[in-house]
Amino acid sequence: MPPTSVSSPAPPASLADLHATMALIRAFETRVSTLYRDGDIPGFVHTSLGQEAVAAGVCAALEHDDYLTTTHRGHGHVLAKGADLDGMMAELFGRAAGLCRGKGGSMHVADPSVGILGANAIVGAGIPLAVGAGLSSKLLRQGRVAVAFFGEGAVNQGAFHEAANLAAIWDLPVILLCEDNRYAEFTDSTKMTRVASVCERAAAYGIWARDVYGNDVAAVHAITREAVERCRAGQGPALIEAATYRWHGHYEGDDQPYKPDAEADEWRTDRDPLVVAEAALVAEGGVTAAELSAVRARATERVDRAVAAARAAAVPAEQEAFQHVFVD
Amino acid sequence: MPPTSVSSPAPPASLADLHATMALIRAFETRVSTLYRDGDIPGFVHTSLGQEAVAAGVCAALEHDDYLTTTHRGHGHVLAKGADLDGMMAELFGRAAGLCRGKGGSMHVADPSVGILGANAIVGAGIPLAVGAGLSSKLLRQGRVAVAFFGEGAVNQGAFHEAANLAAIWDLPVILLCEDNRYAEFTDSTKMTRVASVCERAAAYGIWARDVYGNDVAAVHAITREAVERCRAGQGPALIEAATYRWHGHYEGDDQPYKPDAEADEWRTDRDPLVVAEAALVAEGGVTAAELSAVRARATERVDRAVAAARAAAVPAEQEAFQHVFVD
Amino acid sequence: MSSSTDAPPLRYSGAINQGIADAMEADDRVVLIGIDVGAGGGIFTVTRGLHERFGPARVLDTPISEMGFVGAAVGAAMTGLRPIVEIMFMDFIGVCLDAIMNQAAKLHYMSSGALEIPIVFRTQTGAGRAAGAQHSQSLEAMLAHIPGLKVVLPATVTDAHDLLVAAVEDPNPVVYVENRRLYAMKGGSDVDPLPLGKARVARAGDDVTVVTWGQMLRESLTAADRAGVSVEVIDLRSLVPLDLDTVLRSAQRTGRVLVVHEAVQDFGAGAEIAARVGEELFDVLRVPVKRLGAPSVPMPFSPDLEQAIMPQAGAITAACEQLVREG
Amino acid sequence: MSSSTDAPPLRYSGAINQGIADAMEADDRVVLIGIDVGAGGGIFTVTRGLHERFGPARVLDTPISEMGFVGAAVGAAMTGLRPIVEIMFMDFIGVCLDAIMNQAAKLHYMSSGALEIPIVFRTQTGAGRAAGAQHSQSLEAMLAHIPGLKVVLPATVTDAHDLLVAAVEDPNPVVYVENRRLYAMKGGSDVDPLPLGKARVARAGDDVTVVTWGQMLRESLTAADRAGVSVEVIDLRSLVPLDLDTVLRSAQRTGRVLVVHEAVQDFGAGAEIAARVGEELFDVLRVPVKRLGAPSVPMPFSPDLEQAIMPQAGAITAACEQLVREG
Ligand SMILES: Cc1ncc(C[n+]2csc(CCOP(=O)(O)OP(=O)(O)O)c2C)c(N)n1
Ligand SMILES: Cc1ncc(C[n+]2csc(CCOP(=O)(O)OP(=O)(O)O)c2C)c(N)n1
Ligand SMILES: [Mg+2]
Ligand SMILES: [Mg+2]
Repeated sequence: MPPTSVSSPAPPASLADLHATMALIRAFETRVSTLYRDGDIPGFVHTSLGQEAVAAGVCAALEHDDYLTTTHRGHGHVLAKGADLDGMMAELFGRAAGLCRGKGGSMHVADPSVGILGANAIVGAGIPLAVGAGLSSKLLRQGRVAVAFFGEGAVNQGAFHEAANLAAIWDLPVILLCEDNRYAEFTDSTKMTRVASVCERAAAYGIWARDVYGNDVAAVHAITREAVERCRAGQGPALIEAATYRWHGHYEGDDQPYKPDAEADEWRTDRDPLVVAEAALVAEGGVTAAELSAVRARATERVDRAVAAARAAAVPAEQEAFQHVFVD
Repeated sequence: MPPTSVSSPAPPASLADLHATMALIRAFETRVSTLYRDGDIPGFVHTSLGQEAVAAGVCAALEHDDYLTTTHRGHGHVLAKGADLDGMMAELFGRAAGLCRGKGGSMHVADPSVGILGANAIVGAGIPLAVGAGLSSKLLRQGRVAVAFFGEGAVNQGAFHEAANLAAIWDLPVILLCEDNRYAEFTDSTKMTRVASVCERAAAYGIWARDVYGNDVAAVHAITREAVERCRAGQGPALIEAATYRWHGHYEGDDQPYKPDAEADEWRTDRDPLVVAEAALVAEGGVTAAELSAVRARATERVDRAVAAARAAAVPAEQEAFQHVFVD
Repeated sequence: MSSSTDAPPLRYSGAINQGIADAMEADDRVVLIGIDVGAGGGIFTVTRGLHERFGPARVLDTPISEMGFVGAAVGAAMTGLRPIVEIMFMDFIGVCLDAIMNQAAKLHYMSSGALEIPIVFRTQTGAGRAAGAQHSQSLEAMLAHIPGLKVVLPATVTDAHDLLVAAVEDPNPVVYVENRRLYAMKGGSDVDPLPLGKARVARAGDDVTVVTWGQMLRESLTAADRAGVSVEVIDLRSLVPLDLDTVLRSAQRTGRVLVVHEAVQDFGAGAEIAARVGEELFDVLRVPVKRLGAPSVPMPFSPDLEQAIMPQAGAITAACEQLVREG
Repeated sequence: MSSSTDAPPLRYSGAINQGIADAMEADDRVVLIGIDVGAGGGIFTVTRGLHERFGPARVLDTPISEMGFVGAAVGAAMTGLRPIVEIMFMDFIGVCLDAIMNQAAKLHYMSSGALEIPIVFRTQTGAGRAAGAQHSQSLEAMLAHIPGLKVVLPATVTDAHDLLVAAVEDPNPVVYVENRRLYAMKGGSDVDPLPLGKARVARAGDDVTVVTWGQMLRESLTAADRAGVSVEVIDLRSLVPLDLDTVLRSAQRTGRVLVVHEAVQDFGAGAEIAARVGEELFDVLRVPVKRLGAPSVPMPFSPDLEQAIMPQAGAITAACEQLVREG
């Protein structure tokens, strides 16, 4: 098959825009954390606090209709990809106004109108799904890229291995986006493999692979743009390994006795991706610290409004439980 | 855990002994092929004709009680490991005198009395089982090595990936023995991966890996001895990739339209592992071509006797079907 | 299905092939994915010729990576393709159940309809060929238990074709279960077409209703012919949807029901049917609903043992006659 | 079980922990394997302290590689160890069914007894916590359908301990299913010990027999207390072996049977029990056997919807009373 015709890539996102996206995710996750603690949000919740740069940098390199699959820790990806904030929040509350009418929840948010094929609560399961989306894109000449977000822990799942190989031999426009936040649940992931990086593992599939410092949003964005371009040019899959850090516990409520204090502190201060981006923005000039605070404040306000709306929203009617088992 | 105390390794097997084992496998598989064609053996049968050097070379490097798991194409491995020839043949016939009383068959021969934990009809499934055997060996200080035989096609199964990684991080005495016979069913396996060798994939797990020409029985034997020594010394797992060739179809009855004639011819003549070994033995001196023919003839006689015994053996009594669902 | 009516396929396996071809002809988005389904034509030759006819972009050979390619097929179904993905032996759901159970069956629901998964999981089963315990299982009960999956099991040549086409046209995940002992069966115009979800009265009778599917239909028809009582045989065709009405209508008349399946009886699909019929027709049944399935043992390799534990025509005949003796 | 009688565990989760500890204390070959079962103490804190007490060689943390480590546990069981391997959520059998179904359940049989697989698959289920469709399934019917597996489902604190110990002592593969909604339940000397394979009459009654297991025992007991009729409640404790005798004995007296389970009703384990009771007690039953399970839908996330579809005490009470009204 000839490669899909390549439209000239969109210009890179500005750091200010990337920062704004990160600020929104930060505000969202911060709020979700307290809402969960207070019993307002049911179920399991896994926040991506500290990892905002990966979501923002990657998704800003994607088009509206590019595909995305993600994991239990997917709020940031979904927001950055363009899902409706109010719909997201209402979904976490389990309300009828939620993106999935309350039937998906935090771990299963989906919004195909912006390419989001769903968060997934089975570790690794989103990777083959993204490969399938890449297959559709290629065979139906959709010109879309499919991104699979997953954690470094998921690399030990057979699904990663099989799907990576498939993407390679079928030359699919798929980006395997490994967000290495060092931990898988309570486990230090470095103890679960003998090799130092996921990129080394990509060599087993002959896949183009790059690592990037995942808390540098501009770097994440740039490398993703490169991968996207490769995909759109029909050069096959890419793997990106973004080194970052999970601030909170595996799930909200986990108080993380297994993390060294110094490590956690460093990542929450000097390495805070928002702080890093803000320093760069101020250094670049043209924007003040106060303006950046205002960006954060606006994000918080938007989230506040989303929370208020979610609270006010109706719970799903009982009959909703019986709908959508099958397409009629 | 301290490594298990290492007994000094047995001396290498002589080429003559390796040849004799190969001759037995050759005679067995040749006979099985015609028996299957004639309807004497039921079910699916996958012969290892052309691959005898791998079975013979590897198993001669193992002790009687070392563990082994194998695949649908496991007759050679099982014979070389020391399973009773008559019991094997009777099993393929589905007789009560079979190693598994006729309940396992060609794809499920097991004989734990010589460490054989079973052939397996699920591609890749034997690999985690061998890793578990390696775990028992390590934790219970059994001093045994566990060998998992599998084909190059199985490397694309998640089970391979997950098990290889486990063997690595747990430092287990496990040998991943990949028999690369070029084809997986009707598929040229080189089309199912972008990388040239399985050894490259072993790097993804940080496992010591070597490739070897699988039709040179002495070379296979030597490299396996090295791997076994590493295992017994507590140095963790090894992967060996043995390049060989499947003479017959995937299963008996497959007439292989997908293979280039020249390729098949070359492997069946100049590269025939028995011919190669016989040439070396004659060149070494001390043995004549006639003596080697006699070795082959004796193997054929043993197989003939096994066939006669299997034919004469009783079919299992009906109640046998209801036994061994559970240990009572 | 013009191409199929022109030249009615003669055998069950050819009918499947024709069904796939018709579906691919009718809709460009239909693709076939699996191990050796392409150039090799399938290990049972069922997909022979499709690769040549539709090309490698629509008939995709895969590595031995069920979790990967079945999952990819699900992802493809969500994004515009309509995959038919082959799971070579039903036993291999052991290595790809997640994609079927946790992904395909649930994503439409979890997304409240935003995602649709028009996919067909083609698989085959069928003991009686000494394939051993890992290649002989009939596991339809496990799949029927999963909300969001349809499960169809063609027992005739007509249905081998029609249910395949219907499964592809269905906007939902459908498990399509072939029985390899039927591959060589001739048929053609054996029965009238019926939509997916309707059971077929395969043979009329008055004394006993036999409810069955797959290869056991043939066995049951043989048994019915031999029986000293009048046996009605119902080919269920699909477990999900379950056409209980057709079963009840028959049972209402006969007052006696025997459910026959190749799968293990304990916790098998027959239990659901027995439970439902028992509940609905409590006052009508003359004797309790009886089930005939395999005993709860793995399938032994030896053909003698295999025959000893598989449900056979003889046992079906005996069970029918026994039911009439009982009441 | 001296250590457990000295200080009776107070809660269900503690009883499991104590059971594992007792089993490990009694036999050096017992090891615990799973994701975060070690240093982390388990995501539900069930295995807390075991890593410290028995060390990392016997309490093994694994990568997220269920197919690998469950398979390895099966291999270890064949070669001298007696593993307890945790499948964190029952839904995850999707990624490791092969090791359970095609390996553990069949290798003893296929080898005609040469191989033994003394292994415990510990897993947990339990909807009602808004865990979503992929973390809420009760899939015991699928496992009970597989010959060669035992399936136990402790519903009391005593059984949480005793069945764990019995499962480890059993020379066969045993699936041990916890219900996470019971973890905090207090008990202690709640009931008398019983061996694996025996059902327990948890509450005596005369009008209706409720057959249940897992978390639905508690729900059924509550329902029984509230009912205007006299309800006998049977805690099945294991699906395989199935103690039908205890069920039949009770049903013989009451003439009315209700099977209650958290799992989806269609093709669920209740169907097997209904079918068997219906067959055995055809002339004794006053009304058809009734089942109460979840409707055939994936579990919705929203707690409101979840409550709407889970079997609850209210519905159980109503069903019991209805059965008595009916006949
Ligand atoms: C197949 C499967 N096994 C185990 C789990 C439980 N689980 C949920 S998240 C998680 C850790 C994932 O780690 P990683 O992939 O690094 O992602 P992170 O949580 O760090 O974002 C585990 C083990 C699961 N959901 N699915
Ligand atoms: C999980 C699974 N998928 C597919 C099959 C069908 N199958 C049996 S053997 C085989 C090819 C195996 O190829 P390879 O691993 O190279 O071994 P070889 O046959 O060459 O010895 C396949 C696909 C199977 N048995 N199990
Ligand atoms: Mg992580
Ligand atoms: Mg091969």
